[in-house]
Amino acid sequence: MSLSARMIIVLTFVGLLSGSFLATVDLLTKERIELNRQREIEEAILQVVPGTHSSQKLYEEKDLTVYGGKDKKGILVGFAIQASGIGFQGKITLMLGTNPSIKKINSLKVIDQKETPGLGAKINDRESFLKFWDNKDCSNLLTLHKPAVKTQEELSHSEINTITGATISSEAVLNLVNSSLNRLRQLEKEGSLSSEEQDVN
Amino acid sequence: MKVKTFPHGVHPPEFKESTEEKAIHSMPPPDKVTIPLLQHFGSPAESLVQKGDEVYLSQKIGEGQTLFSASVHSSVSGKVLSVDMFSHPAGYPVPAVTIKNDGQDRISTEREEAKDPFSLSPEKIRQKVKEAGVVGLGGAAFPTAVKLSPPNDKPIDTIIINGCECEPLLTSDYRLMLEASDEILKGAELARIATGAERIIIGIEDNKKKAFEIFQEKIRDYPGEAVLLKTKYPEGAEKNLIYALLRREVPRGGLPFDVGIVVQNVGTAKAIWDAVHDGKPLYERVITVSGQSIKDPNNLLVRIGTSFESVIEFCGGLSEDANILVMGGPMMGIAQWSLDIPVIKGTSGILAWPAPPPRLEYSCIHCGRCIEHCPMVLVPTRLAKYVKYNNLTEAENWGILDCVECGCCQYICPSNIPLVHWIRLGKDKIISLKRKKNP
Amino acid sequence: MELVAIFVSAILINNFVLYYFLGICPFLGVSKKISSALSMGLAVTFVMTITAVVSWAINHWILIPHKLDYLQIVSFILVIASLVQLVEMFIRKMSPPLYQALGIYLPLITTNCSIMFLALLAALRNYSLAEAVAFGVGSGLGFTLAIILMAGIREQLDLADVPEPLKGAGIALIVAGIMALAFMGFIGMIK
Amino acid sequence: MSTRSIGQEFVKGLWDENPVFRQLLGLCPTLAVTGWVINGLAMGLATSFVLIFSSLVVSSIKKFIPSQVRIASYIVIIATFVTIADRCMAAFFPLISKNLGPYIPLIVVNCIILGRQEAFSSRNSVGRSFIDALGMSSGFVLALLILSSIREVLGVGTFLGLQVMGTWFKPWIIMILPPGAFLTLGILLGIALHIERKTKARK
Amino acid sequence: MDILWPVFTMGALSLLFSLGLVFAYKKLKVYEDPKIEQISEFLPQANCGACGYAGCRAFAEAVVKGEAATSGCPVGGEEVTQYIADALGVTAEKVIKKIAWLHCRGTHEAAKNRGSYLGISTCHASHLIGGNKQCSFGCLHFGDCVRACPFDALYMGEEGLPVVKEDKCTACGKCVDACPRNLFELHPASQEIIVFCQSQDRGASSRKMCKNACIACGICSRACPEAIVIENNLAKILDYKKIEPDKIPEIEKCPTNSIGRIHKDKNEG
Amino acid sequence: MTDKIIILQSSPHFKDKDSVPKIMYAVIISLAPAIFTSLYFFRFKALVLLLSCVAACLTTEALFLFLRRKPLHSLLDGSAIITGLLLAMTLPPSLSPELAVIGAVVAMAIGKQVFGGLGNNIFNPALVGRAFLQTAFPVAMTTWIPSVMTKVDILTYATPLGNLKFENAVAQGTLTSLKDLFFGNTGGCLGETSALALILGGLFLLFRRVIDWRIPLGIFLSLTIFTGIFWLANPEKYTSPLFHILAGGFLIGAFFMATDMVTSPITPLGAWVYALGIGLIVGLIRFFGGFPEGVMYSILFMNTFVPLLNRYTRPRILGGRRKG
Ligand SMILES: Cc1cc2nc3c(=O)[nH]c(=O)nc-3n(C[C@H](O)[C@H](O)[C@H](O)COP(=O)(O)O)c2cc1C
Ligand SMILES: Cc1cc2nc3c(=O)[nH]c(=O)nc-3n(C[C@H](O)[C@H](O)[C@H](O)COP(=O)(O)O)c2cc1C
Ligand SMILES: Cc1cc2nc3c(=O)[nH]c(=O)nc-3n(C[C@H](O)[C@H](O)[C@H](O)COP(=O)(O)O)c2cc1C
Ligand SMILES: Cc1cc2nc3c(=O)[nH]c(=O)nc-3n(C[C@H](O)[C@H](O)[C@H](O)CO)c2cc1C
Ligand code: SF4
Ligand code: SF4
Ligand code: SF4
Ligand code: SF4
Ligand code: FES
Repeated sequence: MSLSARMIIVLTFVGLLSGSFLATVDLLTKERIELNRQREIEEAILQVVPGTHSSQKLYEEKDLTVYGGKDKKGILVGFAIQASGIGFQGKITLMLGTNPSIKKINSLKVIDQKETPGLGAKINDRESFLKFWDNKDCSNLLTLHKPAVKTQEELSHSEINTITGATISSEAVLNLVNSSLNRLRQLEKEGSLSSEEQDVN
Repeated sequence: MKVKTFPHGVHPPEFKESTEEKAIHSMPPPDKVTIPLLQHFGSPAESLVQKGDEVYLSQKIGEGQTLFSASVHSSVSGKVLSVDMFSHPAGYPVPAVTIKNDGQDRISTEREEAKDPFSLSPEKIRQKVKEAGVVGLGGAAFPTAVKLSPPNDKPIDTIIINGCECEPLLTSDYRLMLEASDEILKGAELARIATGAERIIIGIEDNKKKAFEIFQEKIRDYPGEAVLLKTKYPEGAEKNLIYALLRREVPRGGLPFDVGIVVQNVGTAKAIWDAVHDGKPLYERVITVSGQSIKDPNNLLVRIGTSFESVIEFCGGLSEDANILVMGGPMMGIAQWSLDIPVIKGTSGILAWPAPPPRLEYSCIHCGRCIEHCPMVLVPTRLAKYVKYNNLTEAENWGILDCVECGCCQYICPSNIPLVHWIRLGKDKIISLKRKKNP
Repeated sequence: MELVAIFVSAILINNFVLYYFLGICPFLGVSKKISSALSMGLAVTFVMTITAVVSWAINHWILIPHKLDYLQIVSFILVIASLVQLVEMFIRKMSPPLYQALGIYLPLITTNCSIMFLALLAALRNYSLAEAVAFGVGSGLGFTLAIILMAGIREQLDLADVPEPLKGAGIALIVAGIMALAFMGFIGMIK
Repeated sequence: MSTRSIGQEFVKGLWDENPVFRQLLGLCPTLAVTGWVINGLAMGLATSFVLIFSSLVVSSIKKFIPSQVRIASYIVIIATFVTIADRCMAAFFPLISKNLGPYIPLIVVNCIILGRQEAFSSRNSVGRSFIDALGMSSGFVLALLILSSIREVLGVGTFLGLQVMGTWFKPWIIMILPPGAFLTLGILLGIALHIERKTKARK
Repeated sequence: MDILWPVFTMGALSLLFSLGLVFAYKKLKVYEDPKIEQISEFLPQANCGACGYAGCRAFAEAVVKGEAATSGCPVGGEEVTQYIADALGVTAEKVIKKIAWLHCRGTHEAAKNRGSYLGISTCHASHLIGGNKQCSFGCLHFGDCVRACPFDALYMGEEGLPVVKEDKCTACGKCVDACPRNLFELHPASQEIIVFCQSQDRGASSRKMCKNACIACGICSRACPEAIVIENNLAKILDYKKIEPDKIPEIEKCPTNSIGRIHKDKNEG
Repeated sequence: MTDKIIILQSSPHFKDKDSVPKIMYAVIISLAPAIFTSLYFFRFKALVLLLSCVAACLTTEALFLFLRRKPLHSLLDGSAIITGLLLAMTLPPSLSPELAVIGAVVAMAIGKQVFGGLGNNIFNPALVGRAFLQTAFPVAMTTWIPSVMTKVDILTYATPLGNLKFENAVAQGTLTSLKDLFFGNTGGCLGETSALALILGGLFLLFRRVIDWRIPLGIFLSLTIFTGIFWLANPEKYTSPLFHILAGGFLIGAFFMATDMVTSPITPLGAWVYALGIGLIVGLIRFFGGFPEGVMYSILFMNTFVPLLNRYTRPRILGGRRKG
């Protein structure tokens, strides 16, 4: 066999083999990976919209996805908004749950962030940041309270706590929340949040 | 009056007061002279005498064989004691002729005087200069006849007479300018004729106003002018002097020829006159003997071959505190360890002073002062480091071969780094490598 | 504007070497001399540009339409490696001087993680073709900047009294660390 | 070809030819993922998996591969195993997979792996290649472990997520950021070389 | 169908590129020294640049050209080094074993200093300004030669002079080049007698500067006139082989021991 | 003559009087006004920080000199003291001394000694120490207290630049007054409160010819031009160049840190490029970056360019191109 022929045959053979191997592996893992991905979102929705039994994707655009959470009876119990925006260093992706009237934030969950560990990354920390978002009235524009405090009581009605040394990250989250709430209200007014879209489950 | 100068350089303390008012004093010839056969830039002269020979004053005792060489003449009359290796002021042994002086200064009949030297042909002038063993007295001791023979493709327009004497302590050129201004100018005129130049410029630092005034007056009879220069070291370095006077830059690796210039020291100019007019070979020169440790500093006319010891004895001897003995100026001179060393054609001064308080060496802090003061606009700190870390190629790229070893960088360096020593080491290594590659 | 942001950010802020730690092997290996560092940098920029284009094409024309994104790793690397080898041989045949200046660095780069990372990140971030190219060129220039600065520093450190065990890679890493600190000043500049 | 005993073949990877400290290979993942011990460990194991299996494959089919397509074939083989590792991690350890992000695919181009295939597996028997790969992997895991332990303990005060430093300790955040990685590895390399020189001098 | 697409894609890509490579291999090949290929083949192909070259191939080229050391690849280790050496055939022919010897015995004690030297501490630097020793020919004691020896065959002895370890010296001549005063010379290992001085100063003055200097008294030359002469105030061995063994004791009568047996101590003890 | 001690050395035999310790102690003297103002404004806290940094720097340097068997005289050349002082001057007064000591050790060890000690380092050691601290302990490094002169009864306090960047001070009209900036009645690092003290010290250094005048001038020019353009275009949004020059670490950076000769270019042209670069990057970071202040980062960033600048801004040798 000539060298050229051998080159072609060997490389092609290796390629074919690799393709088939990978196809098999893909078959074996595809479902689990998909499942993992879904479960993450689902769990997040469940957390920010308590009482959800089933959820649907209602609307999607760049950096903003809205899910609707329904209870067993199919009644809307709240919206879950997945939104992304730029923080101190990179993209922050968070999940925000509101009541159906968009007057109150149930709670906030950070899905992905690249902020500085020990600093901006504290936006993912319940004690110093997330707990202050629980059951927050959001009918007015939310603002940041500086300097940082320890308990809810020290904050006024529409104030959110900062993280010491990470004003930028805190502000980024705040702005992201404020803007996605606005967008949500706008969408609702437009009636784009019809629930006929496909079921997430 | 506007003074001209060049960029960079330093201004060390001058210390010229102790000798500048002292007229040149002729020192009686010593009992014995030792005349090295290599006193110039180039190859050594071949000895023409043997042990036991009788020689006359100004008799040729060594013949320069190659182009870059110069003849050597006896500075006394007497008997040759030996022809042997002897320590040269540069620190290594060279062949030398030792002559016992019979005290009679018998002159050989070889001397050929010229009645009307200005009408001689350039060839004749050159030949007489060569015959007289004249070399540059400004330091480098370059054979003067070579300097007066510019290549045909490089026309010379200006003879510069270097009257800067920028080195601290030295005053021999200054005294010569005061006392022998006519001979200097006549010598310069001869050099002008020999090279076919149009004019003579004599550059004098502004701390030698008196000399300047004399020359300004007298140069009227010649094509040329006297120019006042700022007192700064190294104003007298050829390339900087040319830049200061004419704003011409001698190309790197080139010679003043390349920009149509020949530079001669004032002493050399006088020696040219003596050689051509009187047929007098270069067997004596003016030196400054000075420094804190010399008891009676003076400017002396000394026979070549006189030992430092006799010269210093003549100046009252050394005081107890002497630790540094230097031949030449304090910026470029060579440290000596022995008093047996003979005065040679290139000796412009003998200096001695006590040791300064010791100073520590620090590593280079990149202050940039060496660059700011280098008259050649080099980066001395880099050059030194490349040599230290053995990267000779880079050292060459950064222009180590253009360093004139003036010492400004080391003078100014706050870290007290022996920059010039490193650079000299590097130059030596590079040159010997080159020699090895294409001998 | 978006393109400019991607480009500048790839050079200064999310510098491949100093922020993502990619291409460290050549960054340390070929940064001893400025001239070779420059060639290396330009070669990387070249390969990165090709990679950005080619991997975008494979991803968008073959893999995504057939839902084969798990073949990204294999196909990207295969294509990049072979293509670079072809380019290398081509340059070598056509222009020996260019080969001496750039070509000899090419094989070194193929198996260099920054290239692969570039392809994957562009795919992950769903860049358009133009964005991918801006990203590729920017990252290449970022690498070039970092490696040239490093080479300059190392040439100067050849003249320094670095402790013996730290000479070479050790001090280079420490320098890289301080450079990473210095580059942190640009954080947050591009939003 | 090699004259070392099997034992030596294994041990050399731990120190004498340690890929990170001695050969300066595979530095990118070493620096990038060692902020946390768990990530370092996962990366080390994933790399080991790829290294071992591709060594096995390469050493067993080395005869058939013409040298002109050698690199291309090796890369495809390696990439296949990397994809397998990547997919499996995504399926079974989603969290770690997310943390390591695109650094797992980069194992393909990790200099250690290709280097070992070329330098060793393509010339040695299957058994020897296996031992060599095992040794190199262990050396790599060891290096990652050392580096990540230092960085995690100093950077956040924990080890594998467990608090090990007292409350007096203020974590040095820099250690888990890029500059900390470079500085730590630089200093470790210096120490490694110093030890090496000392032991050599004693010999 | 799901399974076919990936297989097909990979197969097609591989085929495509193997075709490309075959084409390139055939059409774009450039001639070069086959040794480069041979060595390059054997290299680890880590292309890591650890050798300081741009990848394994560049290193192979450099090795073949003789620019890089055979041991330049840290990844490959000894095996590769050996392979390269074999491939390049760098096995030298048999030559007469030579050893470098120092022609000076100006120890700290014997040779007087000129003064206190305040310059760079290398022999060459000191030599440039005439040297720190009174003798202008002798050893300057800063050990440039020791630093130059690549084989650790030299060390600075306690007396201030470099000492050769005979078993380690390979006669590479680095020390000969390094010494600014040319004090080293390579002699056949069998040669026993050498002159331990280079001073060309007159006897009277060299004796003042160094206790161990050759004073050109001529005892050795008179003992063995065909082999030893006095030239420039210095004894010189013209032809070592002409020295008859029974004349050696005569030669060793040298008043300053500046000529004699190298292994004197060994032979006596 | 031969029986005396004779000194053998290469020419030149004369030496200028200035020396490394003299230069270093001149810098220390020039820092005195700033040190006194910081002691005046922050009292005991400043004293503790200054002392602990200097002590830690000296100890680290001594340790390295000892380990590397180098002559101990370099300990007293004053450079370690400067590093300690300057590091302390760039720390917030509320920083705990332990952290300051960590910074000082890092500054000396990683910033200076691993490169081979005085003269060999590429980066400004004090700033390496500060950058390390800022990245390791960002919260502690951005917690500010008012000086004792401010009659405000609060625990934390925004610096003029922090105020500008995060509190939208221009629009709200709460910008620190230039008078306060000039005399030092503001919060901030120990050494950056009083512009007056820094200018005095800087002028001393300029007149003593310790520092290269091109560097402060170049930095000053480029920051002024940069901020001036924005200010003229939109005075509602941007502050005047004067504010930018008086606020933050600019003056101490331009006079004392960018001018560190070890880490700045040796050539005149290089110095210009370096200085203009620093000013520009300070402006960029202050206006567009994530940090309120960029002096430290810009000096460190330009430090990385210094070897290249040294190489490629080589002055033209007298005589130009070499013959042959
Ligand atoms: C290394 C480092 C990382 C930082 N990371 C963040 C971060 O992730 N998020 C953030 O908001 N601020 C971060 N900062 C701090 C900002 O630079 C800025 O000083 C801070 O947001 C000022 O706000 P403050 O008022 O909370 O001090 C970081 C600072 C440093 C030095
Ligand atoms: C740094 C330096 C300083 C010099 N200073 C003088 C000086 O002051 N006077 C002088 O005549 N020559 C001085 N020279 C020598 C001149 O450069 C030049 O060689 C000399 O003037 C030529 O004349 P000559 O051949 O007659 O000696 C100096 C040279 C150098 C390198
Ligand atoms: C010389 C010097 C350089 C400085 N460099 C920086 C810097 O690059 N980044 C920074 O955030 N603070 C730096 N600082 C501190 C700032 O000047 C000052 O503390 C800033 O206004 C603090 O803002 P923040 O607390 O909001 O971060 C520096 C201080 C000095 C004295
Ligand atoms: C004008 C001047 C400025 C200096 N600035 C600094 C500085 O900013 N940081 C520092 O650590 N040392 C500084 N030093 C001290 C010294 O140069 C520095 O420690 C060296 O970088 C150490 O090699 C300075 C020295 C001088 C003369
Ligand atoms: S480098 Fe040479 S020319 Fe320049 S100052 Fe130093 S000694 Fe003079
Ligand atoms: S003068 Fe001295 S310290 Fe300053 S840069 Fe030059 S060599 Fe370095
Ligand atoms: S190099 Fe020469 S002078 Fe120097 S120590 Fe060796 S033998 Fe002596
Ligand atoms: S340098 Fe060479 S010749 Fe000299 S002693 Fe060492 S091995 Fe022998
Ligand atoms: S370049 Fe070697 S592992 Fe990244």
